[in-house]
Amino acid sequence: MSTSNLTRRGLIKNSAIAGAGFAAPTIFTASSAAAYTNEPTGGSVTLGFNVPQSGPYADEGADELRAYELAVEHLNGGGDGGMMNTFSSKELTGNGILGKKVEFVTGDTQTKSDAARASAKSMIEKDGAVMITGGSSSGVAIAVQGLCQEAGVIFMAGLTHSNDTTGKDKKANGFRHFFNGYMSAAALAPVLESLYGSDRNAYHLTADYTWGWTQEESIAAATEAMGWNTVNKVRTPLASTDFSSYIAPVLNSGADVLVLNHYGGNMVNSLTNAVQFGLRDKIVNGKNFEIVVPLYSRLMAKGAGANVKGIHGSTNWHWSLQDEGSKAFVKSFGTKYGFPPSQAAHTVYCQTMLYADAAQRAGTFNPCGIVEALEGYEFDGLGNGKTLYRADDHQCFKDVLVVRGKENPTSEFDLLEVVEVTPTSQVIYEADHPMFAGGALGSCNPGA
Amino acid sequence: MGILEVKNVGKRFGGLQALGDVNLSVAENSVHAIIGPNGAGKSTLLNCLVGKLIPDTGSVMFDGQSVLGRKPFEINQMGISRVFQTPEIFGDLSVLENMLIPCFAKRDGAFHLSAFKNMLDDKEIIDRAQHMLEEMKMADKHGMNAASLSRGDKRRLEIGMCLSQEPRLLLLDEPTAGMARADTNNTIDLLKQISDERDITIAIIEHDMHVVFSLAERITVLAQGTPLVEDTPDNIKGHPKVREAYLGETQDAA
Amino acid sequence: MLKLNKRDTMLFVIVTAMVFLAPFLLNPFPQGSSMAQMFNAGYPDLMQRFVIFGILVIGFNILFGLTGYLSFGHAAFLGIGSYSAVWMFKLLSMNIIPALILSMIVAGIFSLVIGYVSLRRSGIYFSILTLAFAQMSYNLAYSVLGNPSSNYNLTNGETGLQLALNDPRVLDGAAAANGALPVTKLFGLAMRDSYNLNVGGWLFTFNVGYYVAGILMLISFYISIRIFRSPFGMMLRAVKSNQQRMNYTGLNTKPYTLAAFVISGMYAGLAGGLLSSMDPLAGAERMHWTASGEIVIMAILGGVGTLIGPIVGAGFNEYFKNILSKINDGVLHQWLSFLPDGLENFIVGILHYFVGKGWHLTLGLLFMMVIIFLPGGLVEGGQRLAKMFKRKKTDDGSDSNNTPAE
Amino acid sequence: MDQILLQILNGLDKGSAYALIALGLTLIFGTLGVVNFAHGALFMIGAFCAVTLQRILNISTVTTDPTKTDFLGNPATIKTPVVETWFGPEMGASIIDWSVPLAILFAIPIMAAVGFIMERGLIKHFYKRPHADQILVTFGLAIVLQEVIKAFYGANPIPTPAPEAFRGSFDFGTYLGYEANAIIYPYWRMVYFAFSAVIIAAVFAFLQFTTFGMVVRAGMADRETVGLLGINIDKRFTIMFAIAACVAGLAGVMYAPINSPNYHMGMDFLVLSFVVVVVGGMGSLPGAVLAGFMLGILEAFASMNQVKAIFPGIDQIIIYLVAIIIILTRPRGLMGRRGVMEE
Repeated sequence: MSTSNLTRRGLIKNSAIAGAGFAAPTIFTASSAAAYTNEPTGGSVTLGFNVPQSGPYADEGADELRAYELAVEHLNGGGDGGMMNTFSSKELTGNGILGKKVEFVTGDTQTKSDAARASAKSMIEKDGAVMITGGSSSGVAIAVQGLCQEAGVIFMAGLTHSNDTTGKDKKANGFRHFFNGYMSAAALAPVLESLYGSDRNAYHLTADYTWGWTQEESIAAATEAMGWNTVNKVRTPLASTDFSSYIAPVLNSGADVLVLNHYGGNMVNSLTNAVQFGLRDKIVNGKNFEIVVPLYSRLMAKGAGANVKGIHGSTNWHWSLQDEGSKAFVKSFGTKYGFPPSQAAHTVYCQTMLYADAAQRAGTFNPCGIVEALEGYEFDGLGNGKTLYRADDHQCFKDVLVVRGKENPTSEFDLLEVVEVTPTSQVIYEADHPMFAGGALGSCNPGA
Repeated sequence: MGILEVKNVGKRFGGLQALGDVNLSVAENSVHAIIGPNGAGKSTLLNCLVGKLIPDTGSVMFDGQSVLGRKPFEINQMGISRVFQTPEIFGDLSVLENMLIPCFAKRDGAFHLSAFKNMLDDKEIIDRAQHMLEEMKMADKHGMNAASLSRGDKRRLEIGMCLSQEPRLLLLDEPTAGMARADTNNTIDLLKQISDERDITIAIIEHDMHVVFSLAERITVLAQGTPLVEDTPDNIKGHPKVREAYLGETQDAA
Repeated sequence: MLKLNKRDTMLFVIVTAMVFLAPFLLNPFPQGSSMAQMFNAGYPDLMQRFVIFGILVIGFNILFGLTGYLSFGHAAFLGIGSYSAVWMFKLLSMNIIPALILSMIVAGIFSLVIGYVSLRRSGIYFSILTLAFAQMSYNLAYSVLGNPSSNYNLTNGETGLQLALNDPRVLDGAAAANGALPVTKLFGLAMRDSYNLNVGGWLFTFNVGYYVAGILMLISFYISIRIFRSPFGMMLRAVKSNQQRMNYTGLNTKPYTLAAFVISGMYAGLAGGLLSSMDPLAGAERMHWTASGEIVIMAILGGVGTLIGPIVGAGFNEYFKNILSKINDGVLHQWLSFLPDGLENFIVGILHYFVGKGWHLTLGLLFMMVIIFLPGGLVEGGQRLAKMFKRKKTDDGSDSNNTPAE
Repeated sequence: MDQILLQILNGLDKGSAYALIALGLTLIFGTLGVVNFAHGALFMIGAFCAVTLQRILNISTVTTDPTKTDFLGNPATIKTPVVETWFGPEMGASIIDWSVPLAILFAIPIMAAVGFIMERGLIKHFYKRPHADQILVTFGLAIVLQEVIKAFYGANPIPTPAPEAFRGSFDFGTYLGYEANAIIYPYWRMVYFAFSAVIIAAVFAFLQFTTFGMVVRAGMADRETVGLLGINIDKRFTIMFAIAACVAGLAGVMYAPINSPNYHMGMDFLVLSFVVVVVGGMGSLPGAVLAGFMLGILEAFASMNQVKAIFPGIDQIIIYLVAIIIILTRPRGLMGRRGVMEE
């Protein structure tokens, strides 16, 4: 790179903008004249990419960052344009957003709500970010979404799967492109029924924290609705590394299906342990014992190695999808980095594009304008087919993929195969569904 | 009736009878030495007096009150101060601070939450500590780190700290162990001066006969956990039993 | 002045000046320059962290620095203080005063109980006991006590305890009209309000919350100086130096150490309460054992047992944590753009491992360096530097009069 | 009853991991007087030895297969591991399959070298420093080591499967008269248990029956005297440290198939293993082993549904609760000596 902001011109420019004197009390803003928090005044606009760079989800965070950089490149007119070319809206032209060059700052959430908020705050207070995006866990997403609502910037959630993000903790300034526990369960249940029948006994192991609980509630409700019996629901400490003492009693409990409501390191370990115990070779109640992992992530599945083979779950997006959007994205990402993107990368790329497009259509970076542009917005061409951002809760509704660990992978990325694409109509729910009740969206907050 | 009355004290460690049946009476304002060969139970006895050990049998009365079952700091507050074999001082603190602590302990008791008083504003205590430092001829060293003092100075500081509490009974555990002759003699002189000038009872456990015979008014000889004999130094010197059990080998040193 | 001696008064005045002028001192680079983007620290959140963690470590230093008892579970009190404050915001009022008072009281009660039990042992046994209590608190806060569907949801688990529109808030009455969450305030002053001052290319931010926390830190610092200089403080140092002698000098060490433990627990509670006051969300990670370890690290970095050390250590740690984690390859390229391309890429390739996602590595290395070469922490480093300069100027450097605890 | 037997098996297995780590930790503490917070990192490095060997064995020659395409539509590449070219496909495949047991041989020199460098380069200079400094500098080292591993291997867990022959599980229940599937236990975990028993026995035998071990034991009891005897205790300490590093490393190697190694697995084990050492009594080898098994079994029992129904969340805190009770009732842990680490 050969440009530097430390040039004379930069200094002159800066001092030309600045006037001396006290401004009125403001919240998070750099100038009282602004109509909303961090209104971009120069030739550029700053986005904040807040991803886990340390901690167990660091690799997912790194993949998110790659996708963000790719998205910024495309927005600024670099590269092959990726999904900008397949996106149903044609507002974006590779000329930044609203003619402003897109710049970005990065931060580390550490997958801790405290640290994530601190990092987001520094982006808002110091770097003047108008939009915060990213993250790899629901606790972080909910915490940062709350912050953005108060600060008056837009939050485009990254990987967050808990019902609460757009349920009881939903916020007007926050949007989620990822699916959720309920949708996973709704998509999985019919597939499970056709595979394993409706006379099954399920045993749940659940990570003992917010996401685990909503995931367990959703999948238990969906499977019970089709006739399965829930034998037991066991909570496992988040810090567990060895799940043997939770898995050992499963076989003897009369259950013939084990549902692992685990994610990340928990999922890798519990699945590895379950396969070690030979659960999948057993016959219980005259049926083959089966394991289900409701939320799959390819990056994490890699950690479990061969243990994922033949195990069903759901995922937001997979690189092997053959629609135009997915193909364009995989090509663009793969060419730049040499390997296919993860679902986390896809999600955050879409979120960046959707934000940019909304700003372009609204003609402003004002959060209220963006919210208006995104609410009830229907689009296509970003993978997953036709998609709706519902106005009532800012949840995205799109097709959900049911996947299975591949028996004969052809490469190290080829771990999952799509079994079924469950259409939106099967996974959509009423905005006041009891699993999502208890919160209020509120109204958009532009800050200043 | 002495200020310290030890009656039928016994202490057992597993299979070892460390103290048999010890009876001891230390008269007020006297200097009383306890001697005996290694392993005779001197240290065990001392630890029973200060609350570090609790004897299995018997009683220990100080000034008419039992010390048994009390913690070391409570026994100290009753008026017993102890000087250790290797000087136990506050190495990280200055000499003056070392002296201030017992002064506070004497005036304010075992615990006093005075978190907002400035230590140096407490004239009464400061004066007392400085006075004691002068008496110990250490006033010029008040700002030094106690750990950097010489062995002899550390000993003097420790004795000074004990004295600043105005104890009724001062217990010394081999106060000259490992000292050079000159330092030993200084310590003897200091102890003599203390016992002459103050209303204080001194009980001393010692190996070095030179020290014992220069200081003690009465001597108890301990052997294998039981008192062999108790008498004046002159009588002890000539006592056949003592000669046989103990002095025989060490007479030269005396 | 203030019943402090001359040197302490000087120190206190310097720290006071630094706290009040921090918005200037921390923003040395003009707004918009690439240096400012990374190195300026004068934004409210980080400034608040400086002083709040300052309070926390000042308190920890009263325990560890004076008595030598190494608590490896101090973060528990920080977390307990945070939760108490948020509960106060939820139930009573958005005014931070009742919240801070409650957080200190609750942290005080917890530290009394935990301290009473843990102080029955010393050395590493004490450390492990405090660690065990803190980990129990963390695990329970994360799971059993944080389940929204249970009857005893005290902590809201992973998401963290946060405000909601339908909280009772007995004193404040109904929520704000526009459906936004109310903000924490000190009577009429909202914690997140800021005054911005533009001078030339520079932007200086004066944040209400920062000054409130800063003044509380100055009070805490003042109290800590008084404790250091009091007979009580001397007794605590005596505990560290020689417990045997303490006991045989008629002093009961237990209440002294317990008092120090409770005081430092209340400091942690205050810090936790302030964290919640600045940003009303309390997460369980604040209580994790690595958070406790971080407190120890800050104390050691600054200089254990010194007055100013905790503030230096907390500032150093928070600064580097925030700055390093935000540097990415793009920023590196921008800085090094004056170099020839090949060299630039090479250096960026190396630095890549030490910034952004590698910030833990850099902090770990810095921390090891300090422990290995500066056992007295950064304060010792400063003293050595000062001595070097002194020696250069004048040849008499005989500073034998050893006053304790700078 | 079958439930209890099952949890005892689980407990023994967890316990053997705890015991192995704690054994090395207490060996270092007992001989060198150093509290090593980087011990968990040694365990982690051991596990990554297994990962590394697996990667080395998978080094491949790459050829392109024009008939297939990869995800970008380019010709697909076919990788043939070099070992398969050298030893023939079958032999090569089974070498790769057995990479974890082979990694034991691979790990011993590496761990010994790591231990040697750590002791000579860092720990040596901290013998005379306060325990707090030792804890903190090794804590810093642990952070640095795990970050270095993360920089090379990423943050995600890496699967390192056991050899084919040891996958699956054994049905104890049918032998003991219970119905089938009542008590099943994975083969590899049994291997792990046996392996740790062998290592523990070897360490004890080494200390008991060799001259070297006798000197070290004497050093554990009274360091100064042994030094005065003119025995070069420094050299022996270095060797002891290397041995302790090997013990931790081997525990890590064999643990790799149980849970896929990740860079923070050391920190996950660190606090637990410290609790184990303290509960066992600082510096006591049998104490560490006893406490390891005891805590492992208690943890297994606490995670039983029947127990959790009575005390919700008990499995989250059981270890700490037990540690607190033991430290309070037995001041020096189960088998600790007087006066160690109390000042």
